[in-house]
Order: sequence, then structure tokens, then C-alpha cells
Amino acid sequence: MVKKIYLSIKAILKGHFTVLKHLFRNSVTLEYPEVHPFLNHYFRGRHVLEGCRGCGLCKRVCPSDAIMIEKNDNNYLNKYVIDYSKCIFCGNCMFYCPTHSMKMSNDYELAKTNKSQLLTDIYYKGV
Amino acid sequence: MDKMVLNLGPQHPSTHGVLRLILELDGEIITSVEPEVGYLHRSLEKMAESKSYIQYLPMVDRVDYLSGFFYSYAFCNAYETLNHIQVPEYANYIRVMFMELNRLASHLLWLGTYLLDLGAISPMFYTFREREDVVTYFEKVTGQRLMYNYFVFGGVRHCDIYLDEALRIVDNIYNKIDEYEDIITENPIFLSRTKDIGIISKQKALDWGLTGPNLRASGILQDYRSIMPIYDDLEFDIILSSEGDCYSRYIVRIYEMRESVYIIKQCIEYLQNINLSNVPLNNFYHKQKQHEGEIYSFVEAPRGLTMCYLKSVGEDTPYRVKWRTGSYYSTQILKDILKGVYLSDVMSIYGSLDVVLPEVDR
Amino acid sequence: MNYLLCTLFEIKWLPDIWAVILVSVIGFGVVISLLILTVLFLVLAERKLLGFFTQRKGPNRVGLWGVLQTTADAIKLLCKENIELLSSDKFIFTIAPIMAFASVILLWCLIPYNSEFHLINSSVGVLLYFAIASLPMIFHFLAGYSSNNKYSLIGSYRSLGLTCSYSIVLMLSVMSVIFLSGTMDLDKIVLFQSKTWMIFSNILGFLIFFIATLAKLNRCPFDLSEAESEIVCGYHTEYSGMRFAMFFLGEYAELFVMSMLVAILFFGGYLPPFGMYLANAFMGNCEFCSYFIYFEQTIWLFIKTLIIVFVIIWIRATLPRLTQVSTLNMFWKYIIPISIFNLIMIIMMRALW
Amino acid sequence: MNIFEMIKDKFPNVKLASEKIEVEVDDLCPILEYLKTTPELSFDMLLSIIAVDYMDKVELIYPVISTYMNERINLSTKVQTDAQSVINLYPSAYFDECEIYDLFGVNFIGNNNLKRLLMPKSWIGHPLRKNYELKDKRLSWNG
Repeated sequence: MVKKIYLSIKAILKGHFTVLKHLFRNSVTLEYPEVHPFLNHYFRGRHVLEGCRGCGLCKRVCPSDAIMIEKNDNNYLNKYVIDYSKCIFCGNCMFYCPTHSMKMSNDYELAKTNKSQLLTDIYYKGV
Repeated sequence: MDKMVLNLGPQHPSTHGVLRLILELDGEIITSVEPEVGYLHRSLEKMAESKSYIQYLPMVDRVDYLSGFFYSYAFCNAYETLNHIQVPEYANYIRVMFMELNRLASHLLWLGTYLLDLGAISPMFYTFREREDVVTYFEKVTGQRLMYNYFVFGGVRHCDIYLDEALRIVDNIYNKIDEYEDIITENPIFLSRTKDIGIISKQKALDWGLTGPNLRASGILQDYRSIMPIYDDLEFDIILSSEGDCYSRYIVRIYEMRESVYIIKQCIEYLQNINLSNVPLNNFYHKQKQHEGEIYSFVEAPRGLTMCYLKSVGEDTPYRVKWRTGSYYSTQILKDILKGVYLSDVMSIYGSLDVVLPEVDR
Repeated sequence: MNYLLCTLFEIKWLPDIWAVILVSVIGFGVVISLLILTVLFLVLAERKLLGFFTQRKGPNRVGLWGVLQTTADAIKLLCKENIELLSSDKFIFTIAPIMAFASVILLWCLIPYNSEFHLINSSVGVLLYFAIASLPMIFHFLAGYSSNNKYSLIGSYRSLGLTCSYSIVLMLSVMSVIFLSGTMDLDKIVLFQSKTWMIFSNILGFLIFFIATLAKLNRCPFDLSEAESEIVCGYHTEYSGMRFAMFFLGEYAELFVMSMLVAILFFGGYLPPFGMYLANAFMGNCEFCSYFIYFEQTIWLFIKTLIIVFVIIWIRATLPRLTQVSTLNMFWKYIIPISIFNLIMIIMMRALW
Repeated sequence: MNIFEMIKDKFPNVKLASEKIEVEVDDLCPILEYLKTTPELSFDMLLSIIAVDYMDKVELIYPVISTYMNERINLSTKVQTDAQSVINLYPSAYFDECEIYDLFGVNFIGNNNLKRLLMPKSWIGHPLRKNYELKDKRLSWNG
């Protein structure tokens, strides 16, 4: 009985001092709007499209049907729209692109005030 | 005497998601329990029937967002068995390493939230601090924090994994587990909340289909890792505990984390000795004829045995995909073991089973 | 206080009765402003400390180091709508938070802040204190009962059950202090400790009193009546806006005032720890110094209180929550016998001297 | 001795098909009971119940494992709309049977508390059936 009480008091004190130890450690908080997290180049953020030929493979592998490709009369790419309200950032369009023209950047701040703004045409038409 | 019907959930702070328990209370003693699930149903099984294998692969991570690699593995393995694709050995090691890291992250999250349920505040932040390391490492390698889409049919996406960082993370976690144990394991209040609470006997555990750490805490030696071929070359112990109460489930998970660290270190040791720089990327579009057949693919996930049943009739899309998950059965057992316990023990029992609701509803 | 009153009587500005009222109102105003300031500080301190304990930074956005965070929160709560359930008992629902807060204010008036400023000076101060200190709990129960929510009801009967367990222990350990000092006047209890603090002669009594205080304050590990992981928020689940703020402020005010009582009963209250006032040590025995001592006394009391508050927050950061059953078990099976034993030992000690 | 042969001795109607043992609907409960209660087999855990819709029939697959032998066998049976419930043998089948009742419309005789588990209580139709129309207007959440 006495031993049990002694052990429990010892355990409680041990726990308390372990917690107290953390008082003197540096904080691990990342103060977000001022400090941005480090992102590797594998990060899957907003899409960047360069040199696309419009083969449409990305449309076929997209699990959430978020890609809309529009071609003009000469069979050239006219519009490449990604619906960010549907996109789940799985990266399939990037991984399976045969020409490696789809890239995903480190930009992750994608919030918009209006749902229609989420339909983004990312095709880079040149100057 | 009138009984009070208490509706615990689906928006309760500690049901970890959207479980709804309809409890009938006599004072503070529970007389009957009815778990209601389905608030998070995303029809992942129906979706499989209209998506090609490659389209379905990113969805698989979403069966359980806390341990996505296991489900990716189960599905990839099913597809590879179906189409007889050989997975290179290095890819298997990378898979095991990532799965075990995922197990660590999942168990750490469980530990923090379980103690938060019991009322201890700081351990949650400590475990999240370590989990953050693991998740940031995943983000660095795979590109996202929870929905990895990293395992592909026939291997992994790329082999640019930062082994030194992984080694640093697991070493750190191994030391920190001792620190958690200092705070918690011998604490008399924690013991009074968990010892002899929510006892699941061997027979009950088997009857209700418990698997994983919950089953091993009841004293039954059943770990699917011991017969999985990818774990063949790795040494590890299976943790067993005999009491079957909340405390032994806690202890089993704590020791399992240590075992995971041990496994990861073996994988890292192997991977450091081979040259991974010339391995080609594994991003090509499979447009081959799918074989016919039905595959049962198993993996030992953090929350129990996970089975992926895949039936193919040779089409581009699976004919039927069925997920068997551990939490589904851990939720069911609440019907039985919550009878006759106090209301304040509900959270300590439910938390100790480590239920994650997306896995239940799929 | 008496000094101020005498001066007013002497200069004959006002009729005597008005002078008495004026002095009381001034004293009350001082206490109230002290209370509000302390609570605003205390809420911030708790959040900051819990942040530091868990390697976070705590609130640091509003004002420098987040000092205005609680003020901003209070303003937000004041502006919020008071949501009222149709099925709740309106009168009790409205009156409970007000009364709970009022009784805590009353507690603050009973504390001797220094040797002069003692708003309600009674010869049975300790008894009066505990009589009033049991009030907030009743209103917590009424709040939970009247809000017609099952979680609130469970929370309120849990807090009743908790009262059954701690109140006897609390009184028994206070009895040991009373027996040792031979008085119930808080001022005299403080002065009794001018040689040695009560904690050295009554360490067991202190430990028991401290545990019972934690239970009385609904603090961890006894926060089972508002255990957010089990019964959402306990008795104030249905409260919002200013009514919730009343409970919230009342809780922190009670935390501080109970810690002050611990400091008064066991740590020599406003007396300095070295047996000598710093003002005296640095300035000698001058006329001005004696005024300065009053401030110093208050500062000593607050420093002691803050150390106790720190320990309470530290405990909150570490320990998990007890259950209702184990709390009752612990108090009735272990702590009550120990405290009776302690009381008998104290009486024997007193008789032998 | 092979498990299949042991079953075959007792119940001659079973067939072995690649990874599963095909049994008649009426034989299912007796076979499961035999597998569970025979001490040298003791298949004590039902992993799951898998239902596959073949338009005309629903196939139910019962993977049972024995923690004693570390073995797994899959029993399969084909039903129209009614199947025998196994919750008396394996209580863990309760959720599975509810789910199959919900998503496939198979009625389990012997399970008195069948309910819609995952779909809303008022849902019409059984979504995992192959002939289920995906044009339900309740599914068009996107407006």
C-alpha cells in the first residue's frame, strides 16, 4: 500500500518534470502568414502548363473530371481549364503527361471568394 | 425508473469524426448502445466501378486519410497480382519503409487524441510535433501530406527519398516515445482510467472480428506482417498483451511504434547500400488488357487487417472493389463492450480502439 | 480602510453615514477593478503557459505578445447574441450566471490584501468565506438544470457529486489551520504566521487542502463536470455571449481567489518571506516607507498567489482527468481518513504545547 | 489433411473454384458451424462478407480465418434475394449484413435488426447493384 502510493507520487512527479522540461524548449510554431513552410519540388500545388499538345491523356487519368480541354478548328489547343473546385491535387495529370508539359508549382494559396473564379484557364498562350 | 437516451455524436468533440452512439443511460451507467455510421459515406466502392485503375489509385488514399500508404499498397498489390507484375526489391523496401513511417504517424496521432480524450492536454501537442516531422517528410517526398498517390502499379513513383532525414526522424521519435511514457504510462490517474476498463476477452475479440493491435492486446497472436512476403527479410517482434483492457491496447501500440522504428531502420540500412539514383521513373500509362480474376490482397494496417477484394472481368475498370477495414469491426464491438460501463469510460474505451470514421464508412 | 475612514470623519467633509458608504464604494471599486484586471491577465497567462508547456507560442497576435487577446475575446463575447432555448427555464437560466459571478466577487471582498485594506473584516472570516464559496456551485447546478440539455444535466449532477466529495475534506483541512492558529479571522491567521508559515507545521493539511481546492475549482484532474471530451461543456453547454463570459470570468476569478486563500492560510498571506519588508530594508524607517509597505504587502500576496496559480496550470498541463467514481472513491476512502487523522494530530499538538 | 477434403467429406455438394469454395445456400450455415466448432480447424473469425452483383444473382463470399492455424478459406455462395444470416455464429457479421442489405438489397433471414447502414434511412434503391441508375437527382449535389 505504502509502496503503491510512493510509486504513484513518483510517477506523477516524473510526469510533471517531463512537462516542465518543455517550458525551456524552443517553440515549434510556424507563424504562417509571415513564415512559409519549406516545400520540396515534388509538392503538388497549382498547375503550370507549358508546351502542351493537347493529347488529352491527363483528362483520361483525372479521377475527378476536373480538366476541360478546348481545341480550335486547326486542332490546336485553345483553352485548358482546370476546375479547382473539383481538383483533388492527386498529380495524375502531371505523372502521366507524355510530354512532361504539365508541372505542379509550390503555390498552395488557392482560396477564392467566388466559386466561378476557381475555373482557371492555365494554358500559356505565349506573348 | 426512466432511462435517459443520450445522443453522443455525430458532432461530438471526441468521437473523432462522425460516429453517432445512441446510448441509453441509467444514471451514469449505460444500458444499451447502438452505433450509427454512414455520415461520411463517400461510396468509394461504387466509384471504383466507373473509374479506371489509374484513376482509382489516388482515391484509395482517401479510404483512411491517416494511413493512406497501406490502402495504396493493398490496391497496388491486388493489381500487380492480377496482372502478374513483378515489383523490384528496392521498391518493396521503400514501400515497407513508408508504410511503417505511416504506422508511426497514425499511432502517434492516436496516442495524442486518446490522451486528449482522457483529459491530458500536453501529450497531444508532443505527439503532433513528432507526427508533423513524419508528415513533412512525406510531403517532401511524395508531394502531399496525407493523400500521397506515391505507390504505383509496379513500384513507387520515384526513388528520390531523403534517407538521412528519415533516419533522423525515426531516431528522434524513438527517444520521444520514452518521454511520452514518462508522462503517461505509470501515472496513477491514467492507470485508473484504463486498467480493467473495457476488457475484451479472446473469444469476444474473435467473434466481433477485431484485428490488428486491438486483437493482439487480447492475447491472440495474429499479425499479417509475419506472412506478408515483403516483410520476409525484416526482423521484428509481434507485440502481445494478455489482459485485453484499454491499458494493454495502449501498451501494444506504444511497443509497436518501437518495432516500427526498428523495421524502418533495417529498410534504411538496405536502401543506403544500393544505388537508387539510376532508377527510372515509374510514370507510364498502362493501357494493356487487364486479366480476369479475383484477388484478395491483405495488409496489416495500423487499425487492423485490411483486405482489398478486387474482381476484374477484363474491362478497363474493376468489376467490384471491396474494402475490409479494421475500424469497421472496432465500431461494431462497441455494441457489446459498452454495456454496463460508466459514461466517463465510454471515451476511454472508444478511444483505445482507435477508430477512424472514414475507414468505417468508406 | 480604517485610516481612510478616520480621516474622512476628522475633516468632516461629509456626514458620517455618507463617509462610510463612500469608503465602501471606493473599496468595492478597487476590488472589482482588481478582479477584472487579474482575470484578464490570468486567462492570457494560462493560455500562454499552456502554450509554452507544449512548445507553442500562445496568443501573440493582438497587441504586444498578445496582451490584448483576452480583452478582444471579452469584447467579442459581449457583442455576441445571447442564445436562449425555447424549452429552458428562462428565469433561472438568466439569473444563474449573474449570481455565480456575484458570489465570486463577494469572495474577493473577504480577502485581506494588506494589513489595512480588508473590505469585509469579520471575526469568522474563514467560515464566511467558505459559506459564500459554496454558492457558485449551486448556481452551476441550476444553470445546467435549467438549460434543458442532457449534457448540461449530466455536467450539473457531476458537479453536485464532486461537491459531496471535496467539501468535507476542504473544511476538515481548514479546521486544522483554525486549530493551529486559534482564530477564524483571516487577518489574524496571517499575522499568526509572521514567525513560521503554516505550511511547515501543517504540511499534510496543505496537501489535502490543495487537492480539495483543485476539486472545488473544477480544475484538472477534477474537471469532470465540464469534461469537454465526454459531456461537451458540462453545465454551460447552452450558454453563449455574455452569460457564458460570466461563467468564464467567474471561474478564473474563483481560481485566483482560491489561490489567494491558499497563500493566506499556508504561505503567510501578505507577509514577506524573509521576515522583513524590502521597503524597510532599502529605505529605513521613514514616514513614506510605511505607505510603501502596504503596496509591498499586496505585491507579496500576489506573487505567492501567482506561484500557486502556476502550479495549478502546470498540473492542468500534465494530468489526465479522473472519473466521477474514482474521485468519490479517492476522497471518501483515502483523503477523508487522512484529513481526520491530520486534524487529530493537530489537536494533540496544540494540547501538548 | 486438406481443409477442402475435410469439408468435402461432410458436405459432398461443395466445389473448389480457384481460391474459393463454392457451396449451396442451405449448406453455408452448417459448413461455417462445422468450421468454427471443429477443434482442429477452429475457423474462429469471419473477416468480412463480400457481395458481388452478377445481375441475375448476388454472390456472397465469406472469408474466414483461423488464428489457430493461420489459414484462410473463402466460402462463396450465390443467392437471389434471400440469404441465411450468420450472426449467431459470427456476431461480427451484423454490420456486413446490414451493409449488404443496404447496398445490394439482399435480405438476411435470421437477422432481425437489418437497417440501412451507410445510406440515409429513406434512400430508394440499392446503389451497388449493377442496374442501379446513377442519374438520381439526389446525387447531383453540385447543383
